[in-house]
Amino acid sequence: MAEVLSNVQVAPGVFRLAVKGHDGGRMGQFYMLRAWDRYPLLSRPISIFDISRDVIEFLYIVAGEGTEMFSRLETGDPISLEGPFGNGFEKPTGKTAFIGGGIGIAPFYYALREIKNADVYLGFSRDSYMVDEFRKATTGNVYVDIGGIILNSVDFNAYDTIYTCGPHPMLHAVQRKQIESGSKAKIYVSLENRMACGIGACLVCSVKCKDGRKKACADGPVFLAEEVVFE
Amino acid sequence: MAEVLSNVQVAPGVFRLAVKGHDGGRMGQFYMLRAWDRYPLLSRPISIFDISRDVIEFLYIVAGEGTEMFSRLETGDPISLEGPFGNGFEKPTGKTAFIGGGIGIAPFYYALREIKNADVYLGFSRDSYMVDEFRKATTGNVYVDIGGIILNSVDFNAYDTIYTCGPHPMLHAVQRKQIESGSKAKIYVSLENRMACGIGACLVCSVKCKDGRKKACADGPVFLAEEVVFE
Amino acid sequence: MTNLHCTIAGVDFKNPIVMASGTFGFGKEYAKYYDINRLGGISGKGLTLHPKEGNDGIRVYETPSGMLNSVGLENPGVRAFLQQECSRWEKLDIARIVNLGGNTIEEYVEGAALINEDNMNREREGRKAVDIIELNISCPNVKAGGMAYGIQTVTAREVVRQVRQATSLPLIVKLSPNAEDIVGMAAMCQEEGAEGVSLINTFSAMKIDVYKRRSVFNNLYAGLSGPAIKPIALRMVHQVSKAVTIPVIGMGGISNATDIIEFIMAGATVIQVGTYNFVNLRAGEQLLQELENFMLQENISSLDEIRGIL
Amino acid sequence: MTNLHCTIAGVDFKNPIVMASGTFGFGKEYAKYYDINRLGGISGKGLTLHPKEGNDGIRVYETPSGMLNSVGLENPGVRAFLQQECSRWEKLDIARIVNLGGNTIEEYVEGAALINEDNMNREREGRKAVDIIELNISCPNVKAGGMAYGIQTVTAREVVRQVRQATSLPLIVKLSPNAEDIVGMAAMCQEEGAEGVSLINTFSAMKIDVYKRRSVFNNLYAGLSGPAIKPIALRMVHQVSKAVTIPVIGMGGISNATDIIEFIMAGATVIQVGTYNFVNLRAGEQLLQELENFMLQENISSLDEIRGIL
Ligand SMILES: Cc1cc2nc3c(=O)[nH]c(=O)nc-3n(C[C@H](O)[C@H](O)[C@H](O)COP(=O)(O)OP(=O)(O)OC[C@H]3O[C@@H](n4cnc5c(N)ncnc54)[C@H](O)[C@@H]3O)c2cc1C
Ligand SMILES: Cc1cc2nc3c(=O)[nH]c(=O)nc-3n(C[C@H](O)[C@H](O)[C@H](O)COP(=O)(O)OP(=O)(O)OC[C@H]3O[C@@H](n4cnc5c(N)ncnc54)[C@H](O)[C@@H]3O)c2cc1C
Ligand SMILES: Cc1cc2nc3c(=O)[nH]c(=O)nc-3n(C[C@H](O)[C@H](O)[C@H](O)COP(=O)(O)O)c2cc1C
Ligand SMILES: Cc1cc2nc3c(=O)[nH]c(=O)nc-3n(C[C@H](O)[C@H](O)[C@H](O)COP(=O)(O)O)c2cc1C
Ligand code: FES
Ligand code: FES
Repeated sequence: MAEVLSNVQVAPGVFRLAVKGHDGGRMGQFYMLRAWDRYPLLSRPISIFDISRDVIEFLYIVAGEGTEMFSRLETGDPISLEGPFGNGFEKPTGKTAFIGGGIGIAPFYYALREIKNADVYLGFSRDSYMVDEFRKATTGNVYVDIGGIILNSVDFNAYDTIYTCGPHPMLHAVQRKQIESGSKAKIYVSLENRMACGIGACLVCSVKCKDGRKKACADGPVFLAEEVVFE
Repeated sequence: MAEVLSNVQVAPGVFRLAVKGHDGGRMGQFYMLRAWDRYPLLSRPISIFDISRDVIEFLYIVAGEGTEMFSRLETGDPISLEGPFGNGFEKPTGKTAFIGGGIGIAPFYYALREIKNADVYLGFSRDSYMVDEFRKATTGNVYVDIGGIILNSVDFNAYDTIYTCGPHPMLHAVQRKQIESGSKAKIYVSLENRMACGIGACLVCSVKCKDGRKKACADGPVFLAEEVVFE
Repeated sequence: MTNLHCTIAGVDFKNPIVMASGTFGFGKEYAKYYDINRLGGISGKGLTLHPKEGNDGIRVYETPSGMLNSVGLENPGVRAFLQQECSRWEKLDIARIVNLGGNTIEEYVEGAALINEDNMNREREGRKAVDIIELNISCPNVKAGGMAYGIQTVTAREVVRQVRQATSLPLIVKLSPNAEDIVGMAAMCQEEGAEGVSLINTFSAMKIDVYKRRSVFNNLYAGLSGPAIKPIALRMVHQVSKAVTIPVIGMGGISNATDIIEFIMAGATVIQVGTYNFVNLRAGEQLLQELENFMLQENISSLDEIRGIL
Repeated sequence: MTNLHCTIAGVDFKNPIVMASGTFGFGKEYAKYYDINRLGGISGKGLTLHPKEGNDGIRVYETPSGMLNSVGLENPGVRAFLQQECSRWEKLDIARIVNLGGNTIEEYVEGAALINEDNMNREREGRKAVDIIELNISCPNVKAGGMAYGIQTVTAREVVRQVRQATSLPLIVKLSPNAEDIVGMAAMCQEEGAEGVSLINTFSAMKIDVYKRRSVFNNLYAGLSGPAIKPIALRMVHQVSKAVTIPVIGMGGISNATDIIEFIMAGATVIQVGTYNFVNLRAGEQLLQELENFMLQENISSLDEIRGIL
């Protein structure tokens, strides 16, 4: 059991949760979180937002029952954390961009600790959040779009490595744009499939890839955009 | 939705909960409490411990999942209250005794506001609680027993009316003692059957009585000891 | 305006929200908390020809997102119902369903005949109190009869056939999820002239007290209801709706408007709400409001647009 | 000392805690989190003769105290299992159960024969990797075969009979709660020479996306598991245990020691834990500890004292 240090609302329905006690993790990895005993049944996968010594942070949006329960956590409350899980981001080469749609921005903050000069594209549908933090975290540029399509702001040919994370339609669009732009960049998508075990044992998080089935939790959540078969 | 004013531990596992907002109630009645949305499924029946203007109080012991969730309530938390339900205590005649076993003492505190001179018998298995409060609340005597059998301290022939509340075996013993003692008192038991609807519609709280089935929630929870068929 | 109106066998339902048998008494208790005339209908506590005491011992036990009950059809008997409750029912402006159980075929038939006769007399006087008979061949909580009739289609056929002949009231048959073949059972009901089927009753289930080393229930097994069973109930309603042309009344764990819409999309004409009444005393009011909101928001003007869409 | 030892068809189980098929992979993943050699046994992911891709689309959906899955028997095929996993399995000091599915009787038989042959070769070399075959005629998530065989006893009999002849390994048959008559099904398995039955697999169930107006799952229905179904599973295990003399492996929603004890009291020889592995990564360790505590506290020295006590 870990302990909640703070749980602050940073925008309507968006919270930054700091927890004391963790087992580390690389950029792009996630934890399975649980702030209840028996109900709801499954734990919730949440990306690492930041890590420092014995504190781990998460950035989450209230999307349903589980995250709603997270939102009611207070300092000192117990929370169960299992992880880190997933492959995480590979070390990039050359000029790098992070493109986050909505809460999909979460994993890039921690990634900037390693890739300090990446350009960051943040797309929000209504309220923006964490923009200042991102500006401080990178020596590259930060582009923000509210209510539009963040992908339109990105020149796929201007980068050697592009990481993307966001809703499913956005990631599908990333794949299409990669083809249309003829970009030679290595382009990654971080998927948010529904999960149960989180460690590769149950096969419910399956991702259809060009070379067969992969597991979002263990082989992913980060995949090359070109290998995923979007439905 | 009512609001928690305070929720204080008065003995190991025993809490006194004050809630703002209620619909009144007579002595011996109960409310159905719910401090969660969907899980656990059913609300929990809890007796009125005290009422003053817009504040209602409950005294409960942590017995399982639901009461455990009550125990984590903090000032300002919302809680749903439906009630008051049940018949409550009839106005007694003559010399009156209240006999409570364990958390069964709860309904008598509020009853003392009306029957100010009753003798009170409080039986606890290990830790005692609320004894001082009871002493202040009555002009009669307060007898306390810890670890023994509280019924042994009571002379059933010394009273005109006796109210009892406590675990099932104790109430069964009340019935036997009534017969053995030949007491002419009106002797009541307050039953704690499992409930679902709380208002007399579902028949799951059925009490076998000498003249047929009755409902603990609507016809009770208070019955004449002699009319109940204990199993 | 959203139109929530539904019809089964010529009987009007203002909306698809019907309160399920055994969870709503005969409506009296809940009527203290909201206007039950706003409901689509109510199915009264299960009746048998003769009064029944019901089961001894513990009758309810909570399970994860569900509950077990072992009421055992405690009820005052058909005659007492007709004498004591019908004067209230005749004033209700909603679909009134009598839920009828029995221990033997003869009991079922006699019960149905009594209700039928009473109804004809009342109708003559313009004070009808019952619109539909819901034949309960699916109660898992009684030793004789009850569910025994609801397991095998051949056994059930005889009950349905005879009750069908004993009444001119619209007849719907309440099916058990414990049936060997619930789809075949529903098809049989249609063949035998039932005007509809309702499903599901509770699942036969068990809880053991590991300290006392015995079943929590005197009757060994009990009936499981509530949100826990909803996914199975929905599948069964979908299967049955595909297989019959008579109206299907869907139920099992319904607790919000989304649940209702799911059952309608699966093919149900109206739905019933049971256990959720215990969660929210004003379940009927709340669900109706939620349902209207959903339809406005999703731009659905009538349930016919989405019924059986899957 | 408490004795948790159990036996099925001569195969030893250190304790009654077996991990259920499809929820524990082939053991590799969970082995990173605790010593799986402390378990009673494991049942591997369901295999079919040929590799299977499994289902497209959403494969999991949470329900109140349960979950729906639609994995669709994704697996590498029997041969790949024998080549890739068995070298690890031969080192496991627990009961190793192969869960075998199929689309046709021929596939079942060929799969069983392959496992049998491989096992005989290994046994000769003293490096056995499989102790029991668990015949899965109950998967609700595949179109052809799978559960189709598990609904009617007559259909299932043929599969069981032929697989029985194709292997000399102990055979247990995994039953579906969707079976028309689960007790008759179990009795049939006993007649056909199965050494045991395991139950229950998941319930066929449904979830509709009311906004998209379609099933959440491409395969329409999915399988319900978890605490929600435990009361029904327990009843079925009790019924089946009363009806057969071969060992019964009980499962369905087990999440704590009390649940385990209930299934044992209902007659199960050992139990399986499925969905709870997702709730607690170290479910095996936790349950074993809880079970030992319970037995000490209740002064039970062997599970034989309480097995089938109801
Ligand atoms: C690898 C990974 C990393 C993620 N990182 C973050 C993050 O950093 N911040 C954040 O806000 N969200 C993140 N998500 C999404 C987050 O897991 C879901 O929003 C959350 O599980 C919703 O739970 P709920 O109980 O609030 O919603 P409900 O709809 O009540 O959940 C019901 C079930 O569906 C699952 N589910 C629902 N929506 C999603 C979804 N979008 N993705 C996966 N499962 C879902 C839930 O886990 C649960 O099992 C991540 C998802 C994955 C797979
Ligand atoms: C009329 C009435 C008045 C009561 N007044 C009080 C009171 O003032 N203070 C107090 O501490 N307790 C009181 N109780 C008992 C209290 O309702 C139970 O202790 C409580 O419901 C246990 O819930 P749980 O979730 O903690 O336990 P769990 O065992 O997890 O509950 C599971 C289910 O069983 C029911 N249940 C379990 N134990 C009891 C019980 N003893 N009586 C009734 N239902 C039970 C629960 O309501 C729930 O539905 C009263 C009961 C009744 C019927
Ligand atoms: C306490 C209780 C009593 C019930 N009594 C009856 C009954 O008398 N007749 C009947 O047909 N169904 C009876 N049922 C079954 C319900 O009508 C309904 O079919 C079942 O509970 C599933 O719906 P739910 O999950 O919404 O409760 C009863 C259910 C409960 C919980
Ligand atoms: C994700 C998942 C995959 C499953 N795959 C299989 C399988 O391949 N073969 C099988 O016999 N049962 C399979 N099952 C069923 C389980 O083994 C078990 O019978 C069922 O889940 C009930 O137990 P539980 O409630 O403890 O999970 C699967 C269950 C789940 C949840
Ligand atoms: S969540 Fe179980 S394999 Fe990915
Ligand atoms: S709890 Fe429903 S009748 Fe008493």
